[in-house]
Amino acid sequence: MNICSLIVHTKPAAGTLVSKRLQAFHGVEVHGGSEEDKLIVSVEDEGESMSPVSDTMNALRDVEGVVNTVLIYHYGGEESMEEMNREIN
Amino acid sequence: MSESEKKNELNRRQFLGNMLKTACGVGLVGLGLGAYSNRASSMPANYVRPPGALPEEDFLGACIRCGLCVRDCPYDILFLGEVGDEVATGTPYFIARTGPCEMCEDIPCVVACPTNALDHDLKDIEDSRMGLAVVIDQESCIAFHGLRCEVCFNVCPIRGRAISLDMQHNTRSGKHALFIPVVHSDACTGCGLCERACILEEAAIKIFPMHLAKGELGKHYRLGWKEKDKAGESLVTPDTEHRYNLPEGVRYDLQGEGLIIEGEAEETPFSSNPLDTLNSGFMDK
Amino acid sequence: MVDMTTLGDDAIAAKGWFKSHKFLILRRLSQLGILALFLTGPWFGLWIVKGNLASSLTLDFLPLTDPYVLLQAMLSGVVPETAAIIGVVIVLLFYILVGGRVYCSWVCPVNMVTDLAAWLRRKLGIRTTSQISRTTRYWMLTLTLILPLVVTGGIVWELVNPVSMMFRGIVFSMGAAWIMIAGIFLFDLLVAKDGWCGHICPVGAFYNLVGSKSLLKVNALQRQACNDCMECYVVCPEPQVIKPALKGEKKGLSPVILSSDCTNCGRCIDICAKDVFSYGGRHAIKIDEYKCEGEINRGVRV
Amino acid sequence: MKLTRRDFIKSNAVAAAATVAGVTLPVTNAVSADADDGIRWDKAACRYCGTGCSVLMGVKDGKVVASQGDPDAPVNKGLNCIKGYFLPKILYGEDRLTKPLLRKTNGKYDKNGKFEAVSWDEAFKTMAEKWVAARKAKGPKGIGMFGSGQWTVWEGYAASKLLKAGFRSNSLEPNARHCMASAVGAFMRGFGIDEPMGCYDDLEHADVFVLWGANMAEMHPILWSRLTDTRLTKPGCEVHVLSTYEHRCYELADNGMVFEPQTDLAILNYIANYIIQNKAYNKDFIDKHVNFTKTPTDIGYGLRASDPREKAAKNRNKGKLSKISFEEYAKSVEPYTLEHASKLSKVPKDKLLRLAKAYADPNKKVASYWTMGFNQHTRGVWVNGLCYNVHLLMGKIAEPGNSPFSLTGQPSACGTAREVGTFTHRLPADLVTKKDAHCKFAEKTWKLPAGTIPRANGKTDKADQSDISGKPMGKTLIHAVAMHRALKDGKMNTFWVMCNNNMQAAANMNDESLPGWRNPDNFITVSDPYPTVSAQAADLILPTAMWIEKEGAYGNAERRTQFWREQVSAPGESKSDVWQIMEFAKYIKVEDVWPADLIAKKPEYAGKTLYDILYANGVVNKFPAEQVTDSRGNKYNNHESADFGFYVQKGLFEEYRLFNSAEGIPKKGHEMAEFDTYHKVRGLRWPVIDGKETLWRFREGYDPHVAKGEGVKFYGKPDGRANIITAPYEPAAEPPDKEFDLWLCTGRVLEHWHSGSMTRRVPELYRAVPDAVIYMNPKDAKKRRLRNGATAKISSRRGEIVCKIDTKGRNKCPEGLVFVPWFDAGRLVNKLTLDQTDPLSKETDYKKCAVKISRA
Repeated sequence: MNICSLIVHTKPAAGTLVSKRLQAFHGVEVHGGSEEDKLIVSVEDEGESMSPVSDTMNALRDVEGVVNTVLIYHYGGEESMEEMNREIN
Repeated sequence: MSESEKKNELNRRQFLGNMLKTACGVGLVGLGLGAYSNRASSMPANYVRPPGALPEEDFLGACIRCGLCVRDCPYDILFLGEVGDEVATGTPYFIARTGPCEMCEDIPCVVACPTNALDHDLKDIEDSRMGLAVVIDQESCIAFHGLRCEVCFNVCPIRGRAISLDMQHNTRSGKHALFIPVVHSDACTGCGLCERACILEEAAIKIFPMHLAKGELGKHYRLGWKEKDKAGESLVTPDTEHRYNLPEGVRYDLQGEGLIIEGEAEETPFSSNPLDTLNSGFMDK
Repeated sequence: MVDMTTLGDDAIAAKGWFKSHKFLILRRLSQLGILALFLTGPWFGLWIVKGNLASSLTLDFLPLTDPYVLLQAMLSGVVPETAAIIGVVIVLLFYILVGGRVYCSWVCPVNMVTDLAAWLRRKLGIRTTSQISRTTRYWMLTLTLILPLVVTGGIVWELVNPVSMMFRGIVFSMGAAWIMIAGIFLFDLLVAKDGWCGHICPVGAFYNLVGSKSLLKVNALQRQACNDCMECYVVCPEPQVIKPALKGEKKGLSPVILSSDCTNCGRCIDICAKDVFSYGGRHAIKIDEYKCEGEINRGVRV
Repeated sequence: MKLTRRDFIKSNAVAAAATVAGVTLPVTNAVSADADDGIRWDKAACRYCGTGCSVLMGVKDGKVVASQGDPDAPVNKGLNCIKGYFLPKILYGEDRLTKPLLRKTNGKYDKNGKFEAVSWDEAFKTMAEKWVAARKAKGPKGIGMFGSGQWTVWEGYAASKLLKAGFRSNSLEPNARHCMASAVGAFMRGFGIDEPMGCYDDLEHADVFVLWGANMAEMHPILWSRLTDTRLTKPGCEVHVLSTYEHRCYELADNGMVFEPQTDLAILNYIANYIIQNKAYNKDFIDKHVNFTKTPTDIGYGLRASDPREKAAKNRNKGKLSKISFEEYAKSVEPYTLEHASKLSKVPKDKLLRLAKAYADPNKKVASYWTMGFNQHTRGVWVNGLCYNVHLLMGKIAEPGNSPFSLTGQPSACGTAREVGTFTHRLPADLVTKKDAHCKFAEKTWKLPAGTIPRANGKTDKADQSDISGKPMGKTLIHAVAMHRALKDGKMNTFWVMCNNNMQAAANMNDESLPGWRNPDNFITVSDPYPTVSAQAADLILPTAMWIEKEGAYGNAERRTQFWREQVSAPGESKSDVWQIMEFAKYIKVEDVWPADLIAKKPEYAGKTLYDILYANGVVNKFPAEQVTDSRGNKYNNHESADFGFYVQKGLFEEYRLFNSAEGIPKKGHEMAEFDTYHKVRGLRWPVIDGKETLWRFREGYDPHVAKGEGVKFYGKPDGRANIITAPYEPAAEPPDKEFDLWLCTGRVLEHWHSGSMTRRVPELYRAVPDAVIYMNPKDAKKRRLRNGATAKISSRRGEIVCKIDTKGRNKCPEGLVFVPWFDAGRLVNKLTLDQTDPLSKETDYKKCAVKISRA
């Protein structure tokens, strides 16, 4: 179980467009920032290894309109999916 | 040394020892008290002193905790600090959200104070400065979203002066106005009527002690236009007349509108309404 | 040793129950009555006295102000209002006349608590007591008067003063003040006999000084009748004051209890089956007929 | 709130990235996103004023848990006023009534008994017995129903049928009589058709706004924010405000004027005079589109006939217009010079001149707005008309920005009271009981025997209408204030008050309302969700499903009809007003209220109940009950359909449309779209023809009723011309004198609506404005040794109340006048007011009576 957040810098005024392209990836969500051309993106996988997330992140860099991606936060836990989806409040 | 001398010596020692013990004990109590007093004199931000209260340090010295102000408040809004409260034990305060100062014209709480902890020089309640209202949360305040609330403005006893409404264009709806409440520290007494009246779950306008509520401009800096107003003229020699290279029909107003292309706004010196001309009353002049 | 189980029986036998509790009852009536005067307002809307012992206004006319609190305030730099000054003068005159520690036994609500503790001590036979000097209170008094001068935050003592706290607690709201009161009770019960009022309380110490030349005094004019039952020593909160008057005849000491530690509580009068004690003027017997032992009894230890 | 560990980590991750990037996120975190899970949103028209804001109500588990302004609504664009902000809370006051309550002693009805819970069956049986008896004994005016501009459209329609067709009584009035009757009167006299020609878009198009006795800042908060925005953003825009005291609108006013009560008549005549003197009037427009008329003067004050002021009136209650020439009109306004108007009104000359110039400037578009200052006026019809005069003289009417606009105070004063016609003299869609032909049309539409509906004069085809009482029908009209007088006099014995709080609202409570209601001969029913002052004074209380607890429709001040679905169920046994009306009809046998000769004309009605005749008539019950579903598939209850077995609201509305939208109707111009359409839109402004709304009426291009080439046509009048009606200044009924030395004006505040029965149950609103106060000039207060916050006794010739003085508050009164709001059930200001009315519109004047104030 990995959850990462990234800042994706896009070409000027391409925020909205890129944001649409990113959403197409499995496990990727865009949370805002398209006006500033700095997208706040979360990437998550459901596997135990790191590779799918890092694969996704690499793939994001190649998306048209993306200038750069910066990893801000990474959470990698051993929990099972049930554990992760249990309500905590 | 004789037996009795020995005994006396022992007694003296015992006496001195005891005295030292007592002095140390009392000293410790003193230190504890001092420390406690420091903590106890830092009031929570939402506790407000009654009108005319001296600056907090002086107030704590002057207030003898008699509660006469509490008794003479006709609206029963004042409380005395209790042990364990974060306000000095026995000193009066009110909480604006639940019971604000109703601003009695005769200020009975001040009159009741036997020690001037509530300053008897306060004669006009509008001169009191219990704290300062602050529109603390512009994200929650519904007026900032264009809803017609203005309850704080409506209940403010220093009508129009302590809280005014700044009317602005609502760019989102495009055709409504925003009525933004603005607090003016030169008039706000900090009575807290606005905080009580605020209709939000948690008030967006709150009374804070002055030192928390106010910013302070750098001591060196003056606002130029205010200084000019004060002086009634420019602080340095006014400019000599400016002249410009301009095409026909174009003027330049240095202090005002800048470039003026004549004939754009007014084509004739006459009002569009002939009545204005007819009724201009030239005969009176 | 006095038998605690029969304490006071002789007096009751000799004078009847009521007479042997007369001043105790009167004191309770006084303490509760003063509270009642303050409480008719908040409870029934009948405003007789407003405020509390620190400062009050009776019938919207008579101001009374506690000199000790006001002194602390003044030391922190306050110039009081006229009403407060008038109030202090009245209060000071009163206590100078009747004895400063009359405040402790007839007015102060804490007295009821410490009396209860003392009574329980006797009933339960608790004898342990720690050695605290009776002078501690003067140290405390000095401390409380220095603190406003040196500490920011003014009348520091009033943050914790259990005396004002208890009265204010009853008249306004108690809050956590009961913990302080309970603390005093347990202190008096388990740690030191008459620990608070007789040893530590700076309020008492202050009034002690105020009333050092007071006119109203208890005397042992009938000291010849004393049968050495010792019960007066047991019930007296400041027993060191009795001995010079009661047993000082041989030394030529006055039968008047001259020590200002005496609270004029009258328990000795009540408990004495032989009517040795009575209230009287300071000059009931010409003092100069006797050798004074020293009026404030400084340094006298039990 | 549901939050999984995964959501939590993710929202942390996102927040971290956003912080680093310096980006503000929309509400993205998992916590807030999840909180709104499972909420069903649906639209409704706001419950309060006539602005007609649209709101979205969020329902979860059968309860309204969330609300928002409707961002797609053209009126309010997602905004609300503070009352709208708290809309959900009005449904959930702790003291909702849930059972019918009847005054009883020892198990039997007793006028002086205590309220006890009864079944609906017992309630209606008791009521039916009283109603039938009163109808038989006292004739058509022996019973009365007092409805509301807060009724939904079909509730008003069902009530109109029950009273006019069922009980054969014109004793039906809405509380709009206290509110809009003067406006209606002026529309009918001036234009022959009710309701404003403009719409709210005038707020963006006008250059000059003039407020006549309207405190829009507080009473129409969202419209005021539109007006303010135009003032802020449009160069040259100016705002003129006139009132008898300074209120919140003066904060924006470029030209604020405080005038002596009643002198608005003189000011308007001065403006007309100024326009004529300066020849600024639009001659072309006048020639083509205007007739000049005059109205009888010295018409009294609508008091009881025994009052000396009525005896002194030369032309009591008269209003018949007679034609005059332009010159005669000009002469009639000639005395109203600037000096005269200024002297009467106490408004400085320069201010009046500035106002007159604004109207007279042909290049400035002027919108005039008014509400109760004009309508609650003993010369209300006149003063409404005088304002139209000014607009008509200039031709500044019926086009964007040029708009005389009468605002309404209730959510459906237009939609229900006026359009459906729940007044004593009216039938649906502007038809009137005065006209035999109109009644005959209604009878045909309702499948009734000819002569069923009581005519105003009791005659059909010039013959007396027969009546169940055995006597001829006689005159049948009775207006709201007269109803209370009739109750007091014992002439009316049963009275049903629905959806309003008339005991608190009606003037002169001590002398008229309360003695009338508590008259031992009378049986008073009050339908209300809450124990109001009216409920306390009633004999039978019926618990009511309110607002979105039923499917409903309101019509706002700009002719916009808005629908909503039943979104939550009413508590306990509460039932909607329409259910109560139709269910009660089941308890009335036609033989009990119709004479035999009438039944003989329709023998198939013999033995039937009024319910069978009025609602199970093949038209109203035409649409079978269906599952109400929105476009997203959400399902809604409809308790009325479930109980009656057909789609009640649709049936009633479609039958109502036979009056305003069918072929061959007597009065065109009120066309509405089909029932189902309204559930799909945020309201439509009528006339709706071919699915198209009408923004400005009477103007070619905007109004489909105006043919090409006609330009402007006031088609409500047979000749297509509007009336300019001259009327002079006449003094008020009860000006201050030596003893009662102050004018009393009553009204509202922003935070509370009307009698406060809803808003005072919202803790936050109650906290904001707990009690009514006396707004007073500080000098007046000082004279009486009173100061701000002091408690004072305010008394009139009729009663007294005790209030606190406010000399610093939002309303700044001139010396000699005080203002007291009427929302406070604890301080009933209508104990003081005089039951004076406009003799023409019969609308009460709550704005002017004499009081005195002393220390309490």
